[in-house]
Amino acid sequence: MLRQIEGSRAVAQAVALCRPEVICAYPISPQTHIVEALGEAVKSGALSPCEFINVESEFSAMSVAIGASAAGARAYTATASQGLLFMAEAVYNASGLGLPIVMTVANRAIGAPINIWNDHSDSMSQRDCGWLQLFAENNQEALDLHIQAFKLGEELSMPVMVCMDGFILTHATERVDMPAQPEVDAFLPPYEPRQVLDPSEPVSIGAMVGPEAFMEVRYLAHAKQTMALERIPQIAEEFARRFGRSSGGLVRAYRCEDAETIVVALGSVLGTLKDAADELRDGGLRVGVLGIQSFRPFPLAAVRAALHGAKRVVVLEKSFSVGLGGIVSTDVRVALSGLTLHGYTVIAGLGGRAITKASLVRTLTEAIADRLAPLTFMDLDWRIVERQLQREAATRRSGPVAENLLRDVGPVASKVR
Amino acid sequence: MKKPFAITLDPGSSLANKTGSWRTERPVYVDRLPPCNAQCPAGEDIQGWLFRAEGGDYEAAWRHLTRENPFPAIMGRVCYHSCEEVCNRGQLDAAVGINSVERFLGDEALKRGWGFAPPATESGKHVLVVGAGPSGMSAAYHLRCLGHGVTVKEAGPMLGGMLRFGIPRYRLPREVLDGEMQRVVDQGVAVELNARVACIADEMRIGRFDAVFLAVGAHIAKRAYIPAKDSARILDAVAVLRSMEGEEPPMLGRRVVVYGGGNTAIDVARTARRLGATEAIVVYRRTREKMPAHDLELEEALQEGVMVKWLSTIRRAGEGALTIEKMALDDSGNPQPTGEFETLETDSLVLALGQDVDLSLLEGVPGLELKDGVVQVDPLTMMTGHPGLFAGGDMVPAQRNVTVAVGHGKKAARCIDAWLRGARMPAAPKHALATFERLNVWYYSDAPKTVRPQLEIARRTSSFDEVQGGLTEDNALFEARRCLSCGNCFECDNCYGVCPDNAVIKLGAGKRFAFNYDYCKGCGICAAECPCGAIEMVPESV
Amino acid sequence: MTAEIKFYQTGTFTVGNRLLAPELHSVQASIERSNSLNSGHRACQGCGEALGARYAVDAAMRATSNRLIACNATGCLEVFSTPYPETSWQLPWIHSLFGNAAAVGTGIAAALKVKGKTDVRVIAQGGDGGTTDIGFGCLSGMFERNDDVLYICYDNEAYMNTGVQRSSATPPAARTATTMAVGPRPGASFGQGKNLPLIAMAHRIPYVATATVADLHDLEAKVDTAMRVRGARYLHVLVPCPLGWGSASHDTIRLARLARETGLFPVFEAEHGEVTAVTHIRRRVSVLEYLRPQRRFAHLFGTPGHPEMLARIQEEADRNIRRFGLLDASEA
Amino acid sequence: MLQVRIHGRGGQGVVTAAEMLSVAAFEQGRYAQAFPSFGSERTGAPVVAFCRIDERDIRLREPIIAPDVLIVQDPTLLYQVDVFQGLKPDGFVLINSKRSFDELGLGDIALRYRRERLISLPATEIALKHLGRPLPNAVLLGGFAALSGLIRLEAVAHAIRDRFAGKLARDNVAAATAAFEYVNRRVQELAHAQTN
Repeated sequence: MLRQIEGSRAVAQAVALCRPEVICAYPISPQTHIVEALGEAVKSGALSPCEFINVESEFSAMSVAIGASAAGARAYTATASQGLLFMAEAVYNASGLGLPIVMTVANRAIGAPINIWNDHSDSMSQRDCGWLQLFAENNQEALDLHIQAFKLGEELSMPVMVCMDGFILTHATERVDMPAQPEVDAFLPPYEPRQVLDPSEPVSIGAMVGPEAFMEVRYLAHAKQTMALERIPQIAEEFARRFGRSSGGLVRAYRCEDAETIVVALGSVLGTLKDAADELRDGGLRVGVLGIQSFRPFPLAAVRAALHGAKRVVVLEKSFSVGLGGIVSTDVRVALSGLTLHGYTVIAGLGGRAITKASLVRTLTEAIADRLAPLTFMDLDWRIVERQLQREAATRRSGPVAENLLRDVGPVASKVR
Repeated sequence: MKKPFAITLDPGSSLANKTGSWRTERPVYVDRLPPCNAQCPAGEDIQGWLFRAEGGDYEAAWRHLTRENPFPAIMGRVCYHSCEEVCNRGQLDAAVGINSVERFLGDEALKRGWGFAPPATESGKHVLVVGAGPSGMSAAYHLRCLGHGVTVKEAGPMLGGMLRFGIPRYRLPREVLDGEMQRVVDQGVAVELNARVACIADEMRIGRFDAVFLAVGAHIAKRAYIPAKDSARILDAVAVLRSMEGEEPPMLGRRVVVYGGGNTAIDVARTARRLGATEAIVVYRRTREKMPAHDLELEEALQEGVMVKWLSTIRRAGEGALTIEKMALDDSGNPQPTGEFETLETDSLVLALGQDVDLSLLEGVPGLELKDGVVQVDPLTMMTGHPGLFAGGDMVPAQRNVTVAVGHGKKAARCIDAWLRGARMPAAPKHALATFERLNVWYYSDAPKTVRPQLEIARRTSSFDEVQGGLTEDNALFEARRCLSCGNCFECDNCYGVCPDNAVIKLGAGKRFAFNYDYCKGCGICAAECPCGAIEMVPESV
Repeated sequence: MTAEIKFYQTGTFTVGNRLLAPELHSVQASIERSNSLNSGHRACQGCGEALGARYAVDAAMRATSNRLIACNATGCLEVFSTPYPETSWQLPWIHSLFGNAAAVGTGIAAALKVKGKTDVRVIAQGGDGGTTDIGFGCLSGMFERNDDVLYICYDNEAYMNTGVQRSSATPPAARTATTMAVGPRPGASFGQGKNLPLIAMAHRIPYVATATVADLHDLEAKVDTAMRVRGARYLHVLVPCPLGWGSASHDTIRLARLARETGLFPVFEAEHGEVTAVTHIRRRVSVLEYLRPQRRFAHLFGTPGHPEMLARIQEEADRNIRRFGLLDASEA
Repeated sequence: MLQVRIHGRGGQGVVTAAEMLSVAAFEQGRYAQAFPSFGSERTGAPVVAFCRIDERDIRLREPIIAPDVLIVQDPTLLYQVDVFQGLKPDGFVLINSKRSFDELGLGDIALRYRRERLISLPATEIALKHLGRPLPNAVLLGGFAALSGLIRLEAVAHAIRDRFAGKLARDNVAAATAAFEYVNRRVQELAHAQTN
């Protein structure tokens, strides 16, 4: 059924359709609307049976989910940014124990300086935690990916993160096709745990494992993600068959056939990118866009297959490995090892910096002309940066960076963006 | 359920890990000798019968007790129970009332008419016992239990010896005495009364006895020279007490003086009060501390109005009056004359200066050694210098009291048995003593001693009713349970409970416990927390 | 006559209570003891925690007729009980992290509730570090939500698993690897540390109790009481640690007993924030008797020693005795 | 594609207005995308919300830089924020005020645009009249429907009912209708003025 609703509410409804049995809620922007809506659903009885628990921290949220999942319940929580970092220890634990928890990450920057706006630093920080990481391009996909995530995670007994851009998607009201309960029930069977705390069959879960077996445990986790590389497209296919639209999968190519330049990106920016690509193509430039839906497991083969024909690859990321550069770029490079084509990394939209079509067109045009620096920070205000660098060179006590910059930027309220 | 590798483990699998290998010391269950048992002259297993008594099975307790001593009812009255002086519980609150429980059991037995089974097999040997006192009758009992034929020859008209002629009935009612003596006789012991043995040598030859146990006691009153007018009325204690068993009681008068410091002196004084003497005065040359009489008895005597003149000797006995000289202790604690004199009015003077043994029957027995008026015996076997001739009780060198005598009887009987079988009496292996330090007394509840009811003074001085009452069943049970079971496991489950490694195996009621050395790490908590000190930590040999 | 007798410890510890009726002589009399924490675990010799945990969990198992799930914080108990490939646990058990045992318990309880398995109950357990320090937030949250979990803290007064470092349960003057016995004020500082049972009571949860391994039957009874209640419950058990306390392995129970008899560790029960019962001191002893056998306090003794610190510890004990009324009316 | 930018202050329902507008468009079978100027602004602070309306799926995610329609919920913003930034020359402007553009001191700015597309509407007064509360957002949507002719009043009414319930919904619809008529009149007056 078509609805015009806010992304957070759309996701909340999708999660509710998956019949979660335990939901842990702790507020942090921009994820909050999702658990608010779920809390409402549980209170009203619309979602039942379900335990909605207001925990005292994200660390506790993930821990409660761990306990619930280990006891055989379908568990869900949502977080973002600092919250994800605060629960990091438990995040690793959930995957280490192989508990198929599903968690929405409403992607947001990480401080300091504190910043509530969108980029991918938070989920990227958990890149290696052993969770599957799926990225949504729009609210429809965010909604669909949650339904697929429960199925995928529970089959493999691995936890899944569904990443959606904070505010840009979570707070955007747009059209979504909301499936009906029977459809979802037919697609997603009840949770059948691989291991469960049950007095009638007692087991010890979470034993201490020494050097004699730890590597094997880790390898097996990797093996599962490798299996996921097969299951993700299959599940996306089945989903498409049942629900009549394609969502998820490993990667999605837009106008990549015959493309000389392909832009690789994750999340909501893909939309703007596609518009930009259309514009460039109208100008006769052969540009395509490759969206990565599954960042973990990283689909090396699929990415290579999509890119090997191109002349140049631009990886556009909303994350940044300080001291190195691109994070996604690094993975893409692994996928392309052996191939010789121009590669550019464009860091954009950190901390919510608007990514405009105009800037994209300009940047890509430079890339196509191979005038772009290998590592480019789109729309970076060099004036401010240089002024601060001078300041630091001049005086030892140059003061707090963020505050200095704000002074240089001037009153924000007078700007529309 | 395909469980995740290494993350998820099957229950209880750690049993594969034998932590016993960590041990440097291992706990071992031991049995130790409780001080009461060690102390008992009759060698009773006091802790053993108390343990059975606490269960409420009094007959079992009684049978356990009488394996060592056939006279619990008598013991419960006349034994000075030195066992209670060494009882570890004494250091906690008050010693367990062993003596009163023993008496309770003895009385129960008499009341219920429990008896001794005759021996399963007869040995065909025949032993003569001379003297039907506590020692002789104890010997007779044990010999009979061992299957030997026994003949007891008693000079007196009744069984009991000094129990009858030396101990007043207010301390030992005669029905009790008769009851326990008769029980031994009923076991198949031949008794000849008024059968004085003049010459033991002849007796052995004529009676063709395989062995003899002599226990004639010490019945001859010691005399002391006291210048006296003929009119002075002077009697001896043995005679006085013996005549109490006859038809008419002795004439002592209203004012009686008893000369001596032993239990007999006290007995006579207390008897005199009961015979109507308004004044009964004991004259003793030393101080109370030095008095050989049992303090308990002295206490009772004083309660009954008996008076004592300490540090006094009798110099002269005149008509109705005595001359007393005050004494003073010298540095070595011996009394010395002071030259101070006083006069003491009295109707009669009773001499209680101790007794001698009548050794006349021993003349002409080769190898026999007499010393200080008593017969010398091998303390291990109770055998005299003459093979097959054993002796015990007051006629051998030892403390003269009923319990010692009973103990001699038992010991002699067992040695006679061994001797008859041509064996040597194996020295019973003695466990180390269960000292107070080895106990963990925390676990024992505070439980004050049960005091036995006492006959009120008025009736004590006017009648020969028994002074010391018995315990009710409740009290007896309670008293028995106050036992700490020093040195011997009583299955409190403590070791089973406190082991951090579950390495103690409970074998079930009455079977105690075993250690599972596969898992015992040797921490020693079980030993430290064992209340009765029945676990010992011994180093592992490496 | 028998009415006058006070029975201080009965049950397993009927020791010396032969004065009791035979059926009361022992509760461990069953030869088939369940041993939820099985032999073969790797705890140190004389480990108080191993002992306390076995009793607590066994009691909880009995109270729930074995319909029980346990979760465990990181720490000695977790490490010595489940080194791959072996586990000593005979019930469903999970270890997640150091600081989240209470939250994991909440999650399990929630799952059981939503699945209608209300007969299955949950206990969460941890050491003093996992409870009073790193796990404090999750614990307080579990209390505040009144989740149906019994949390048991095995308090050995320091981080023993990592080699004896100070925790907020480490008593004043005690030497640990991070509060060394050097300087003018050796050992842990006075005026620091937190009293978790009282903090738990401040949450007004249905049941809070303390116990020691010196009275295991009391411990069992409290677990049993706790399991009869729904909602958040807290049990704080003092478990001496020979390694960390520098005491003889065979003194574990004796020291726990002395901790109570000195008044340093009050044993009590509280319901909805109100103290409802205290275990009276049987034979009051000076704190010196408790401190002397422990090397972690050795620096307080000898010459010159620290008599002033000993006096402060004694004051602490006396304060507890007043505050909780630890003496019998007769003795007080 | 029609791009609408709404200016206001935190607490005035600016975001709600954008969302309702998108719902109204959705009602008419259009694709719509509403989103706030993601911020941590608190009540009273200047805020902006956006709404895109199109016949086809909307992929663009950038903020609206060159709006076709400008709705200003709070005239005091005119002197703090460059609300006209990027407004298309033939764009529509709807300002919540009972004063005219000239009275608001926007005379010369007005010259840069088509006069008949610049309307000031006393939305707060209308809101107070119908709701008893100064909530101008739904009212302005009614005005927008009249001004742009891109959205039918019924669709706006539906969006209002979709968002609010019962009396509040009824009153808002009434207020929006009143605004719709008011703006219609003004537009005709202005058209006249121009033809003359």
